Amino acid sequence: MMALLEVEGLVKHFVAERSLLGRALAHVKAVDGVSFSLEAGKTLALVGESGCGKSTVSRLVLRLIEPDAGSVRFDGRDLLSLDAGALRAFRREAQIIFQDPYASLNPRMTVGQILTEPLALHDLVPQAQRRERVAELLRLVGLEPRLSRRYPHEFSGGQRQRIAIARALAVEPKLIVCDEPVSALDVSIRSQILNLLRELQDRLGLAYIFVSHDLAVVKHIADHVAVMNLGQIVETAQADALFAAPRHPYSRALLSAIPLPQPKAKRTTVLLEGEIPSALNPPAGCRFHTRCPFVIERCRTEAPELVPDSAGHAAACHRIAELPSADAILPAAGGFSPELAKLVAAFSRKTEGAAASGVGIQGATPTTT
Amino acid sequence: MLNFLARRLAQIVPTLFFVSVLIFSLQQLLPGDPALVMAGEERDPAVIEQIRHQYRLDQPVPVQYAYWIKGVLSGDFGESLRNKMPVRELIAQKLPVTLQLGSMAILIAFCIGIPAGIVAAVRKGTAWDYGANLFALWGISTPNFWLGIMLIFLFSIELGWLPASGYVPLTENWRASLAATIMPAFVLGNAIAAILMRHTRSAMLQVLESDYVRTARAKGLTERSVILKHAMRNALTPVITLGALELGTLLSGAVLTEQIFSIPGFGKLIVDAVFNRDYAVVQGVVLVTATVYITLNLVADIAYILVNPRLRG
Amino acid sequence: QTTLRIGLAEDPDILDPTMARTYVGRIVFSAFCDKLFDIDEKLNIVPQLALSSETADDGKALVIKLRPGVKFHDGEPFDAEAAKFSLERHLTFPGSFRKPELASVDHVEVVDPLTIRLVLKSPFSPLLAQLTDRAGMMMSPKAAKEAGDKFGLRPVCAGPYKFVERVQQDRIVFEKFADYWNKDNVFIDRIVFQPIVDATVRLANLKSGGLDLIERVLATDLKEVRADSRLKVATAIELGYQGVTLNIGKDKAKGPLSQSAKVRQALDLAIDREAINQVVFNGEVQVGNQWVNPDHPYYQKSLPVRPRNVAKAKALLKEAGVTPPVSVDFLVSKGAETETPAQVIQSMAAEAGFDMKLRVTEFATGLKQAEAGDYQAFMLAWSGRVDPDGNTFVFLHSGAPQNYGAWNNAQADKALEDARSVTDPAKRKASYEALAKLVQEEEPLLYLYHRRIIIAHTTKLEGYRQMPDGLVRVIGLKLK
Amino acid sequence: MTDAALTSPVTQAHELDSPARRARRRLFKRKAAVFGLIVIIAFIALAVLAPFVVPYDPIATSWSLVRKPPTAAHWFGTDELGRDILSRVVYGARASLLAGLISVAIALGIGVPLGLLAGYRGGFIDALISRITDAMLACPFLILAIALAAFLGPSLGNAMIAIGISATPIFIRLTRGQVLSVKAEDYVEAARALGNPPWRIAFSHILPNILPALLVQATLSIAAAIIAEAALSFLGLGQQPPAPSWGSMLNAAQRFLTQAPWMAIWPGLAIFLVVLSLNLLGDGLRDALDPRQR
Amino acid sequence: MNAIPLIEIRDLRIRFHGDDGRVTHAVDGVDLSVANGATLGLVGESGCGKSVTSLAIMGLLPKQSAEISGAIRFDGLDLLQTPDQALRDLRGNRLAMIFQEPMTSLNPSFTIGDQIIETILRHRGGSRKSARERAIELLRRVHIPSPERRIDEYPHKLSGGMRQRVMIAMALACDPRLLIADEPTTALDVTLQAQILELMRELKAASGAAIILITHDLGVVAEVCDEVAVMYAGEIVERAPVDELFSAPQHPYTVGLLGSIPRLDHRAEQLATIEGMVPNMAQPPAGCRFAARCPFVLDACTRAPPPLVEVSPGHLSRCIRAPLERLVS
Ligand SMILES: Nc1ncnc2c1ncn2[C@@H]1O[C@H](COP(=O)(O)OP(=O)(O)OP(=O)(O)O)[C@@H](O)[C@H]1O
Ligand SMILES: Nc1ncnc2c1ncn2[C@@H]1O[C@H](COP(=O)(O)OP(=O)(O)OP(=O)(O)O)[C@@H](O)[C@H]1O
Ligand SMILES: [Mg+2]
Ligand SMILES: [Mg+2]
Repeated sequence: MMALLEVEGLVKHFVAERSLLGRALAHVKAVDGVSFSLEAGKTLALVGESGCGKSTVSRLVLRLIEPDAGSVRFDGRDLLSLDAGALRAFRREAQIIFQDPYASLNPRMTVGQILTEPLALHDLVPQAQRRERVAELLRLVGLEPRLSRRYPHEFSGGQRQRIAIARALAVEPKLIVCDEPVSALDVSIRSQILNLLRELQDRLGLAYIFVSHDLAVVKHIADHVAVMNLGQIVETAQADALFAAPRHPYSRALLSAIPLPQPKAKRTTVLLEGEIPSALNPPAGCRFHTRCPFVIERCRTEAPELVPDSAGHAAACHRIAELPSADAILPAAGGFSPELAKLVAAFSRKTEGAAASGVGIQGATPTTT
Repeated sequence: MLNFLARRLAQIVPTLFFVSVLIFSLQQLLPGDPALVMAGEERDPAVIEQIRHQYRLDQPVPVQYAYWIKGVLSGDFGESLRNKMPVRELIAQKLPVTLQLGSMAILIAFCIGIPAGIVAAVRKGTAWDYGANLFALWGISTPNFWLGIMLIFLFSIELGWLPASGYVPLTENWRASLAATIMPAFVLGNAIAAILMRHTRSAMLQVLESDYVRTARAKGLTERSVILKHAMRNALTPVITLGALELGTLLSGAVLTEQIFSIPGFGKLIVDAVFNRDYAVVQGVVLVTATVYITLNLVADIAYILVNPRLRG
Repeated sequence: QTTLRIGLAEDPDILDPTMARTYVGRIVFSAFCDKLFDIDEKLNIVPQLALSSETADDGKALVIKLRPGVKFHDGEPFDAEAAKFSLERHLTFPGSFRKPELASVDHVEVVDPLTIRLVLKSPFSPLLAQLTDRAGMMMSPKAAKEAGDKFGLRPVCAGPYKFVERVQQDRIVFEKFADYWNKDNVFIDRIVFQPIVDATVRLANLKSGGLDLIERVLATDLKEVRADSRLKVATAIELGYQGVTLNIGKDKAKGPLSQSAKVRQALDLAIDREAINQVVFNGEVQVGNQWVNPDHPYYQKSLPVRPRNVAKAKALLKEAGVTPPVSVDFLVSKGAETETPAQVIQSMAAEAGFDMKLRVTEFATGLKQAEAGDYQAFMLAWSGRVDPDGNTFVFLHSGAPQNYGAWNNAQADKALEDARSVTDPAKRKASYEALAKLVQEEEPLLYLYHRRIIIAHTTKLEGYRQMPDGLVRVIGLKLK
Repeated sequence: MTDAALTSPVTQAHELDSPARRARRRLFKRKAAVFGLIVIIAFIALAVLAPFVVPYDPIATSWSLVRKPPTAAHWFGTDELGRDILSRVVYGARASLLAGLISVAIALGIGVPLGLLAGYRGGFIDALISRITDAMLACPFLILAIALAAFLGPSLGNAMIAIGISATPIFIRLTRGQVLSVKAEDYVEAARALGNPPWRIAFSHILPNILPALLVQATLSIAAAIIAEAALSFLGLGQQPPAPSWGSMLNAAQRFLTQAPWMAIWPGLAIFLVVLSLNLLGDGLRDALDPRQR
Repeated sequence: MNAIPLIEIRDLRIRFHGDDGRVTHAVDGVDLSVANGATLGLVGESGCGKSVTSLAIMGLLPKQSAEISGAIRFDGLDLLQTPDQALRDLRGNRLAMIFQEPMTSLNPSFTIGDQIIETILRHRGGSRKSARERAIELLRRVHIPSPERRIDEYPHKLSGGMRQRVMIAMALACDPRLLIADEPTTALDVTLQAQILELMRELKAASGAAIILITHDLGVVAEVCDEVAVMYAGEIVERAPVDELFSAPQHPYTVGLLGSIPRLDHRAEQLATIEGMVPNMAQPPAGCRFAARCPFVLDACTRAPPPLVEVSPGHLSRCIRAPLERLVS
């Protein structure tokens, strides 16, 4: 099966300082040789710390900013060769949802206006039926159509994120890039959005690039994971494989640092020491070496390659073979006590049953072709 | 930082070029004939023709511009049509006056505007706030000439405290000099004070909401040091750069104010020159004013960077 | 040390007698630059640096005897050579504004060290009067040669005070000249001239003691000044006039005003000069209908001011065959002194059927438009000259530089020329009478009134007398 | 940022009104703004209905009534030509309000698009516009206005154009600065991702969000423009006599400040009231146009 | 617990009066207590009143708009009755607070040294030099590398994690008895969060101060707290020792919260969701505030506000259906 999206050797260096005559003096190497591919209907998660270049990759994939090198192929077309008109047409096929639901909706447009805009721009729906389509979109994301006259600030964070999703869905895209769509949301709302995203994927066959720094969320939603550090992918694998046995020391540190909602869980937390290097001056060799507990001399000079094994699990580390096993990082078993599991199940069942208040997605017909 | 400075300095050149072109073309558009104006009551055609020729007024505009810019580049701003003074000397005579008046006006503006703005912000929604706002709007809506004459009536004629007009150089007698310039400086500063007050108020309101002010309170600092140290430092830096932008207003205001108070500064010089079509003077003065204005804005930007550790790099 | 501080209404232009153009400059000159002749209160020409003068019988030469023992401020002696130099400089210096005034002079001869002879191209009776003004000012040849066209920056003359410094638009400072020929009558050590444009502020300065004397007090302030016991007022009626030039020859639109003298007469009759005087000037100006004021020796008493007569004005309009309202483009230079009377005229003329559309322009623009003939009526003020020729020739002679209305009348031209060529006052007066009649019929220029020169000074200043030319003479002044 | 919506009553019927009606309601909730609005409307009404409300012809002179203090017949007194000051203040509102509003409209009309262009496009165009703006800002406002007004010829209309053009660079600069900060917002990027062409982003996504800052500057500029008209007519470049403007009335009054102070008081008061009201209204509008306010 | 509480909050009620005359009941009858050396976790949805409660303890709520009633007893002193001056002496001294936003909570115009020294000088006096030494010592304690050098740096030069450590150092400057940490790690990456949490554990062990840790991350609570209070819409809905809360929650809201967190240790197909919205705090509902979103709701729930009852020793719940195990067995 051909991949929907193929990204090859993407590079983006932002100019951090310019000389008098406009010549660049220093660059932020925000993205430095990133490659991955994504099949239709699947989810690829990009994880990593703040500033490692996740958002930049997201924008590059949609060509919201121009890459310095590399290629992006979408559905077999080379995105970078599209002219302005074709690019605008491409915007029908791929969309983006941002982290901050407060900032990503124009505060001076009503929800109705926000949702009508893509319909009008691409002339997707005749004028007369746009209202109906807006109502349909709102129902699709679990909001009541009568709310279309409201302004974004009159909604809760979760509802706003739903509006953003509805806006993305309005053009009936094949791919949605979700740039930390739930990081700003409360726990209880976060699960609504995650469930919604999954349901939409099942129904509409969407592919997601899901950016997050929360590995628990990633584990819940992703088919495939790529761990980024300082503009590069250091490990990529099937989600299950990665969580079962993270290979790269950085991935291990990330996984081990997630606080578990389980008092007195037994595990080893890898505390990273050392300075976090800046993307302005990434260190030579392996970019993680300043903080790596397993650093050896070679790491300081030679950059490791991202080598996949037969299962497609790839990690860029010189010492993979020598590292201790990753078993203690995640507690072996755990989860809810049986009573609690039942309670939670009851809670979920009941709320779904009670969802007739317009929050579910029943009644919405899939419109994606 | 250095780089920023260099870039800003490099921008000055094209800006000044545009200034010179702008002012040159504007005055070419002006109706009226400099030679005719210069003649005053004595309008003999032959003499007027002779003057035209002498000052190259009979040449095409680009040629005139070329001559002028050539002179400027070699430090020669030409001479006044009206009284044959070299423009450079005229400027040298008036610049200190305007600078003195201007700095006093700014000082007054800051002394009134900033405390008023701070009080209005700290006491938001109280009578203090309304009072400060009313004062600001009054300052903006009062024409300079009107306020000036009122002051003269009050302080010179009724009370006899201050001279009604005229100027004494600082170097001659600083007391007399201050006495002579305090009223015009107040008139000029008043309007700017109003604008500064509004800027200060909104900057201060914003800063008072900020997390670090909350932190300062959480440390148990007194309200006084929270406001005067933690909040003010951050609120005032943008106000300073905004204040520098208002310097343009200052010169516009100076035009009429200097007239009222007979202060021999740039404002009076330039208006008279415009009305007398004394081209060389207009060009020279505007160019110098523009340079001063741009430099002061640059200084304000640098100051902003200096007091702003984030930008200091 | 005593200092006399004088408030001027404008900043003077260049202080070079050859190049100076402004009225206000003449006030300053009178403090430091003596002339060959001067005038007295009755407008008689009296010698100053000259001792006497004699016109040749054919009127083509003027011999002037010079005062002995006079020194310039730089110590150079004033003699026939210096006088010749000064006159020639006026005549030939590039950009000289005196050239037209001395146009009749062919050349100057030195007769002896204290006598010069001006040889004329043709007889020119106003010449002596010209020499009472800037054309008669004497400059130190040494200083003038050295300074060239920058002489005005540090003028060196032979007046009672000598130049110390000038700060443009701020002050001009003079100090007593120790070797002045008439030094016994000079009592004040220094004089400072300060331009203060705003009349209200000028007066305020006088009241607050910042100035000792101010010129051009507003007529409307006069009551207040008179009421102030610390102030004194000196007034005179000016030599000049305020009038409205009507565009006859250059009216591009060819309105009724330019086509028919009857319409112009109607406009004249519509104006109540006395009302303007009362409303705008508190009754302080003198209404008039000629280029000199009614008290002037050359005023034609046979042609008095006609009273307002709206009915007749309307009838004249009807006769002229125009249907009211007659629209008139009325060009007025900026300034309360012109704008307010213009509005009054507008309002009066409306009653007779004129629709005067005011167009107030700043000075330079107005000047240009007046010159180009881009108006139908033009409010004009003339500061006046000692000889009536200076108030008439350039305005009324066809083709003269300031004949903005392009009035072209052969009889008038002749009258003007005649008045120039004879010296006998009676004959001249007759020529001017002919001219005045023509002007009253044709109305190229409506003479309205003669402003009052109002000088106010503190009571500390003694011995001030006002001459009709409006200048401030400093000889004999004392400060208590 | 806490979610305001969580505490806002979402079910109240009136919140589902049209945006314009809600903005109006927000405006009317603010007493100061309502005061400003009433005063402005009153002045505009006076200006429009001037011929029907004034007791006298504003240019009718009366030689017997020169500079008379306020009386029952002439509430505001008379001026130096015996004209009724009340009538002139009312008619003067026409000139002064027009001078303020039209010149600022001109400045906005030119400045905002140029600022949007400079801020949104960046690059050479930005540099060019910015340098020219700097150059204009560096020339004193009044000098520019004087030169332009003198060039165009003295009339109220030309004075408005001159003031408007001279006030333009401030709006270019302000707009540009605001655009630069709004441009980085997520919702602008989202609009781009949706396939909006640049001009649409500039006008329908960025412009509405920078409106508040422009509004505040505009109200201040109207004040400045009314004063500038006064200054221009002081110099003979504004309203032509005998038609009144508040500025020219103040100028005429200047010579009679001691003898006839009422000549200055009324036009001065009118300017102050209008400027005050405009600013109050501007502040109110800024809030009312912001849907986030309640 | 049996020890005398260091701080005890009784029936705290806080209302905000808006400009438009609206009244928001941000906190409605909160009772809390923390003993010396204990860590209390305060969790709940955004806007439920966690921060307002802590600001009330610090006396930092805006005087014009906030109306406070109830009692906050700290070391025998009722903070709500304490005059401003005395309260200022307590703040930063025996009462300290760390805020959520490390990026904006430090004044950008002063060096971090200045800001710490200022606190020391304010409460401890002494010479600037000794204060500086103490500041360096504090920075070292929070594991800032080469504190002698860092002390003269401006906040913008430091990373988020470092700034948060500076905030902690500042809070510890005068050895507070009570430390309130309002979401100290929310803005940080997981690896940094792990470092800060480790630091807090260390400090608690070293100084014995009481800590109130505000968060909405149950994982954080599980890692560092002894006792947990769950807030919902201005009320405490459940209070329990940490183990009990995670193993046997007694309020449906807590159940929902636990069920809605994606977990690393097992993968659920569907996460639990809590549908609906937080009630409008300007008009709080008459009965249980969670009733509208509760799957176990009964008619009785909407009639009267349920009391906070002790379900098992030390475990309180504001649910009339507690113990909840009954519902599923
Ligand atoms: N427009 C830009 N100009 C200059 N530098 C940029 C720009 N955008 C991003 N960067 C830099 O590029 C790097 C990567 O940024 P990016 O936003 O992609 O990170 P991220 O992984 O999304 O981080 P976060 O988790 O904080 O969102 C950072 O160092 C950032 O400062
Ligand atoms: N100064 C204030 N004026 C008016 N209302 C306020 C004020 N501060 C807080 N509130 C309101 O009080 C309620 C509780 O806010 P609080 O900040 O305590 O929430 P929180 O639980 O800390 O939420 P978060 O997790 O988002 O920080 C909110 O509804 C908020 O809108
Ligand atoms: Mg990002
Ligand atoms: Mg909070």
